[in-house]
Amino acid sequence: MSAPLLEVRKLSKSFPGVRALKGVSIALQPAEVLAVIGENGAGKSTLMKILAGVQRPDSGAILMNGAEVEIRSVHDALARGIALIHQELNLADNLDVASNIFLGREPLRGGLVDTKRIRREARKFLDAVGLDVDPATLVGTLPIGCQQLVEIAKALSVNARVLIMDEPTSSLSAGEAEKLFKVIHDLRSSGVSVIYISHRLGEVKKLADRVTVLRDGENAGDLAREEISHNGMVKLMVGRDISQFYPHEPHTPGQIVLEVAGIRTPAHPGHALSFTLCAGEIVGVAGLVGAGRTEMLETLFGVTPALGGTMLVAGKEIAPRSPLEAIGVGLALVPEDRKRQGVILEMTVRDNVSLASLRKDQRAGFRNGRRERELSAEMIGSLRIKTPHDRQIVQFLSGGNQQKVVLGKWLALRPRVLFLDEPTRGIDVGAKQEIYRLMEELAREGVAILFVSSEMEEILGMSDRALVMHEGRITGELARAGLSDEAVMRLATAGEKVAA
Amino acid sequence: KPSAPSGSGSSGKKKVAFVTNGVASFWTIASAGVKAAGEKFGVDAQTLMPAEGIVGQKRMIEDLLTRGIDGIAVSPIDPANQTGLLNEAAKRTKLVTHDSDAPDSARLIYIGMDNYKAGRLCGDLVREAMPKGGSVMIFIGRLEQDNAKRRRQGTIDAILGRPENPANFDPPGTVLEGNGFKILGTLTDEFNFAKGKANVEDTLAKHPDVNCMVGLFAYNPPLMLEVLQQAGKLGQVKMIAFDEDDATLAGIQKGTVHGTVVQNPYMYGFKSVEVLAELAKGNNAVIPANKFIDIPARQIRKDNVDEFWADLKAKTGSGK
Amino acid sequence: MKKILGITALLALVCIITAILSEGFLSGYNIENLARRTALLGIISIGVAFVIITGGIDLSVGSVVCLVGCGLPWLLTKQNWSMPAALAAVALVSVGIGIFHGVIITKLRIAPFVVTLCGLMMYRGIARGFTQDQTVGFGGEFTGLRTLATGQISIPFVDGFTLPAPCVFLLVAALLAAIFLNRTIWGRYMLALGRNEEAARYSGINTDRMVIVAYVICSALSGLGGMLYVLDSNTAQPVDFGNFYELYAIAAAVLGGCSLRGGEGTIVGILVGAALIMVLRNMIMLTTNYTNIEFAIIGAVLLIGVIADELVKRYAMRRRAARALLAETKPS
Amino acid sequence: MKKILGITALLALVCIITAILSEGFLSGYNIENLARRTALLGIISIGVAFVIITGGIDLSVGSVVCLVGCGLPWLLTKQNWSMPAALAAVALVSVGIGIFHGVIITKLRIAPFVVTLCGLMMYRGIARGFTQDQTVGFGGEFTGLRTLATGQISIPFVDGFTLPAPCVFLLVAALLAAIFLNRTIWGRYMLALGRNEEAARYSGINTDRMVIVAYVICSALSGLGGMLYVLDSNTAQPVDFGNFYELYAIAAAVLGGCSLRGGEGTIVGILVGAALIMVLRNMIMLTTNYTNIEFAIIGAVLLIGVIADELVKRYAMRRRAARALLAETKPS
Ligand SMILES: Nc1ncnc2c1ncn2[C@@H]1O[C@H](COP(=O)(O)OP(=O)(O)OP(=O)(O)O)[C@@H](O)[C@H]1O
Ligand SMILES: Nc1ncnc2c1ncn2[C@@H]1O[C@H](COP(=O)(O)OP(=O)(O)OP(=O)(O)O)[C@@H](O)[C@H]1O
Ligand SMILES: [Mg+2]
Ligand SMILES: [Mg+2]
Repeated sequence: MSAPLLEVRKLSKSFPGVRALKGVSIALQPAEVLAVIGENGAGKSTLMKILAGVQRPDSGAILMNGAEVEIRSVHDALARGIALIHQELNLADNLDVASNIFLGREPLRGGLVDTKRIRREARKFLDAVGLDVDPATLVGTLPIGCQQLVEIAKALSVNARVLIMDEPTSSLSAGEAEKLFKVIHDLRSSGVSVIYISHRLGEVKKLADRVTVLRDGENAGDLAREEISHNGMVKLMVGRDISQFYPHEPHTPGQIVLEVAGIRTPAHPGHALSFTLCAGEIVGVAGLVGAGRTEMLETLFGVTPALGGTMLVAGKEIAPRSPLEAIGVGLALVPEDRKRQGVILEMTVRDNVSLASLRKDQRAGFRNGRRERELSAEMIGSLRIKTPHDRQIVQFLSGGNQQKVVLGKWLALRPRVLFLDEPTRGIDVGAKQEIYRLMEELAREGVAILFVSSEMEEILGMSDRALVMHEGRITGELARAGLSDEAVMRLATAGEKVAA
Repeated sequence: KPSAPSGSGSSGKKKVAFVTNGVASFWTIASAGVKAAGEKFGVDAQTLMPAEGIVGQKRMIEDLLTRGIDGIAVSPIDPANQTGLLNEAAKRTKLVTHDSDAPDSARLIYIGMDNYKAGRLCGDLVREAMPKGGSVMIFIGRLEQDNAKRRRQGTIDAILGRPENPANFDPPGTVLEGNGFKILGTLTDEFNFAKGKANVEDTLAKHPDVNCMVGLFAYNPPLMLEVLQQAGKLGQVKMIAFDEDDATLAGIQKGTVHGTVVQNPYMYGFKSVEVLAELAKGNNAVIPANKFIDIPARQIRKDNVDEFWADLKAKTGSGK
Repeated sequence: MKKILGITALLALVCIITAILSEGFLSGYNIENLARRTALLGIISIGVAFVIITGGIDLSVGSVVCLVGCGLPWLLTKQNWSMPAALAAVALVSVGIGIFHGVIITKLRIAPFVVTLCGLMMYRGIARGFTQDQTVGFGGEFTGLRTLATGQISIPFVDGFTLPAPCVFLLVAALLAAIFLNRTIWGRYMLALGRNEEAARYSGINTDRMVIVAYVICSALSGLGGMLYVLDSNTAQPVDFGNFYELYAIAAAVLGGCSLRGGEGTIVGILVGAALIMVLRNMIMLTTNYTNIEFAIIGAVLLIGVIADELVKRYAMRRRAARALLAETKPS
Repeated sequence: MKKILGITALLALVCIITAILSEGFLSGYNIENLARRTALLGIISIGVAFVIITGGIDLSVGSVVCLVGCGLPWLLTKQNWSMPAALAAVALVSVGIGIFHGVIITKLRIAPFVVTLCGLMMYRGIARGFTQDQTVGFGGEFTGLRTLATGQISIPFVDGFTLPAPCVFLLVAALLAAIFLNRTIWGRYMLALGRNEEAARYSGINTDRMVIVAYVICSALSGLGGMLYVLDSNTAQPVDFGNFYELYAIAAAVLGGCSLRGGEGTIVGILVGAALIMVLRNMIMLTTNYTNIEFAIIGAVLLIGVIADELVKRYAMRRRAARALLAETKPS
């Protein structure tokens, strides 16, 4: 066998206090889709950033076609044909789509940027990812899902030999994801190698020619195409079997605790939203990206007040105009964007967990320090948050544990209704399962749970009932018995043909 | 009240302006003279105080020319270097200087006094207060403007018993000795009162045995009195002042200030407007051959302070 | 309090050097002066620190000092208002300015820099307007009121040094500020929203109200500072009273460990920062004859201070990382 | 250019009102003065705009103006340097300051506000130091050099108005700046990194270098401005030459549509902003006797301007939403 296209040997990288990579090796063959998987904090993104020239390794070697190379900067990496789609969106939203696609690689004409050519060429790449927007549109005006596609188009425009995708589908739903899979297939056929990172094991199974598993910054094992199976991957990732992935048991719904009638959100004022939610019930909300699910939760939670309609919580009418008011009647929201809206990264676990309860536990405006300590100890225990102590800065926790901190913050208030927006986004299988287990426990205790998810399996696995949204409308409601892949997709696209 | 003059002639009255070199209480007295003369000679007279130094003064003069002014009296901040601006103004209107002269420019006349001479008067007061000599610290707002420089130099030269030499300049950081006196230095505060006060305090800390303090800008003596009082050294440290702040005059009455040298800002304003009014009427006879109207400085001591203060109050109408 | 160790060491160093170079430095008289100046700067610095902690900035401090500093004597001596009325008026104006800033910043979402820059221009302009650019002062009157700034409180068993009255204000303000920031829920809210306003809002914090409160504290303390400054100097000139004080105050806060990114700051640090600035100026006055380069020196010390702080932090982090690595590789 | 429509309308309004109230306003002499003042402010505003566009701030502009404004005549008249040597020296110093700021900000990651605040103190302090606080000027000499600021260029077919020389500098600077910002890759990079530095870095852009370039442009234009200011006034006082110019420059940039959040700004807008400030001051001088409230008025206009801009934006957004609602509810 000839030398691999790209090879990493014994790569190590430390950050202050963390050894992210401890001698990791991978090899990538030409025209291959290699999936790299692992728990949160396993070092996947760090490894990819090193390959893309964003970070420098402490030790180890990188070889291309058998020859050792040094990748000093992003520029270097691009010159060698390595492009990376980052885990988080990285676009300048004050520039247009075309400018973003060619940012850093603008074609010149007479020393000046050739805008016409940029726009013309951008069209090609937008078509390839199936995004039908004018290349002159400002990126800031596009919804997140479209921005993710712009990001992919940008990576394609590099004409890379190695294309790395770090969780490209975390904010995409089935339709867009399918398009992406097709792009990946085409790339492979044309000889491009792809490194694909995802926590959605279903995708991995579908796409990958080979799987490399990382655990705690080390190689945990490889799986060849024919060895790839859900359980096999999970076992390598977490070092044990996780049987019965979705711990769901049907609940008998109690009394109605939330009744929404004709609520209109500012993003989609044209559609009135109505549904009910009962105590002890888990209701999933499915839909494509941009279907307006986040908007709905934010409106119910008072972040973007409703433009009309009524909302009853335990029979009492309320119209929350701020999260503060929503919290007052027993609502809680675990938001979609953990880092921006969920935790305060620079503060400690204890301070984050107690943040929402300060008001309740105050003594004449003063904080109750003892109560804060009790609370954080309780949450760390009951949610099994992995942290050395409750004074740890949240930034240094893994994504899953950060998510648990957010959950802890809300559980401390003992909410009646818990809204979860993409609760497992970017979270590894182990943590996912713990969150599912928690949802189950809470439902059993009588909390009403409404959770938004773009992962079909999760919707199917966890809901007692599911609402499906499309372009700001609730297009249907499916009881557990009627829940199926096809039924959800049909409602999510409102009868439009699913792109596949 | 003249609210929106738009060029000369709309109200029939001639318009003249009195431009100062900065914003200070000293100029408030001058503006009383400006007003009085404006009424007496039937002209629209306005006082303008630039808050932004040379660039601001230039802008003000240019805009006055745009307004179509019949005469400008100005106290140039840096006469040697503002000749161009002054000549430009002299081309477009009647221009006189006050307080600080620009002899090389095309100004028609200078109204004021010689700051160097006034400084010497101040120095004489120091020698009078301390016949046996001693250590002296000088406080001043800034040293950059011409009149301040000359005033300080006159004071120093008189204390040290040097012959008259207005062109001389001793750097502010050097200690000067002679004639039984030791001049410890000159401290500036850039019109920052808190700093002006701190300067006096720090002087007491650094030189606990300082014998005499001289405040050369109108607001310096009051700040010095403030500090000396708080330190319990009123009367112990001799104080010589410049200008006629109320606190200064009260200090002279009480004997805590030995004396002050007063210019006559009221007359600067009054005379300037008078001359400009006459010039505007076409009467060029107001300009003497030497192109100088002297408004001499005076020394005020305990013996003549009451009379001076009463007169001042009457002129500025601040007696109430 | 590791964050303020460096700056405290620097303060100590400057003090020691000055004490060696100048006998007068340690005299009771000089220390009283320093204490009073530090108190005045400290009061406005604490105010500005609250705004900085919430992630904002207030450039109008100096102009509020000017407005109150000129307004109080103007009301008392020119308008003949009674003392309680005049004090109430300046207090109301100060608080009103804070509310004004806070509301525009939170409700209209205009950058604090821009809003308070406009304030910087407006309040001084207003003060110059109503005083007609004339110096205002108390003359020989209002000596009782002036004791608030000029009074000296003798301390039992200590000779040769009496505590200047503004220090009492500073100590009370600092104590209240420290308790507020560290022990009350509002203080915690401010720290939280300074780090991440969105997350704070999602956690049920009325972030707008907290921001407004921070600007009110800042303006109120600026007003208090302006009052004390004018009571101390006895006279104020609207054109330049308080000029650039916002920059000193911000410098003191930054020296004292406040980060302009928000969410960080200790009250003690701010006091140390204010003291450092004042001692530096004092040092230059007492030991040299060149006071005109004072600013150059303060600027340079401030810059060297923050650079050293940054480098020390990096070094410490690298050391910690190395130690952690060592611990990990060693067989346990 | 919808963003600068409001401010341009405001400028037109102020011009019309002033023209009605004062005959002199439209005279060639006044327009020349206005053009020259706008040019001087415009030059430093363009510089500061580059820094603002990259998401930074430069508070040292006024002090650089002072340093160069005092340094040039000092070198020429006190140190008797040759003209090329003196010009090269001030140019080098200006550029050097920009590099200094940029390097500290990017490599040591210290907030631009802090770094340039220190610069504000230091450069003025240095100027005061070497001039010994003395006014410096050209006397009657260097008339050739002074033509750069005082020269008048007659325009064919236009009588009664000649173009002040600084306007040529401004036009050249504005043209180059506009091309640089909108048509070159570096300009692109600055816009991109101003909004999202990480995105720019991940796209292979050397963001540190771009930031340094922005600070160099700013300091260089400040130095050019300082030179023209002193050539125009013929004399400079180190204590207050250029005081607060950074605030005017930032105000002009903000009025002209630069957002302090970075990534936004048009060169034309900045010129309009600078002109507005200068016309406002001119208006107050020409039509009233109350020049001391000038600042209050500028501050108020600036604030009203940004508030109006914000409200108009919101209104437009709400209208768009309403239209969308209509379209959505209408059966298709
Ligand atoms: N810039 C950084 N500074 C400090 N620590 C870092 C930094 N980047 C990553 N880390 C740490 O390095 C470890 C590996 O992080 P990395 O982002 O590579 O994980 P990952 O496998 O991509 O996880 P996820 O699935 O959550 O994306 C984690 O412990 C993380 O906290
Ligand atoms: N800041 C915004 N400004 C304008 N429109 C927005 C904004 N955010 C979202 N939208 C629009 O609102 C719609 C709903 O977006 P939202 O993020 O709520 O969708 P979602 O169903 O939650 O999708 P996701 O799966 O990404 O969470 C989208 O069509 C989007 O275009
Ligand atoms: Mg990752
Ligand atoms: Mg969403």
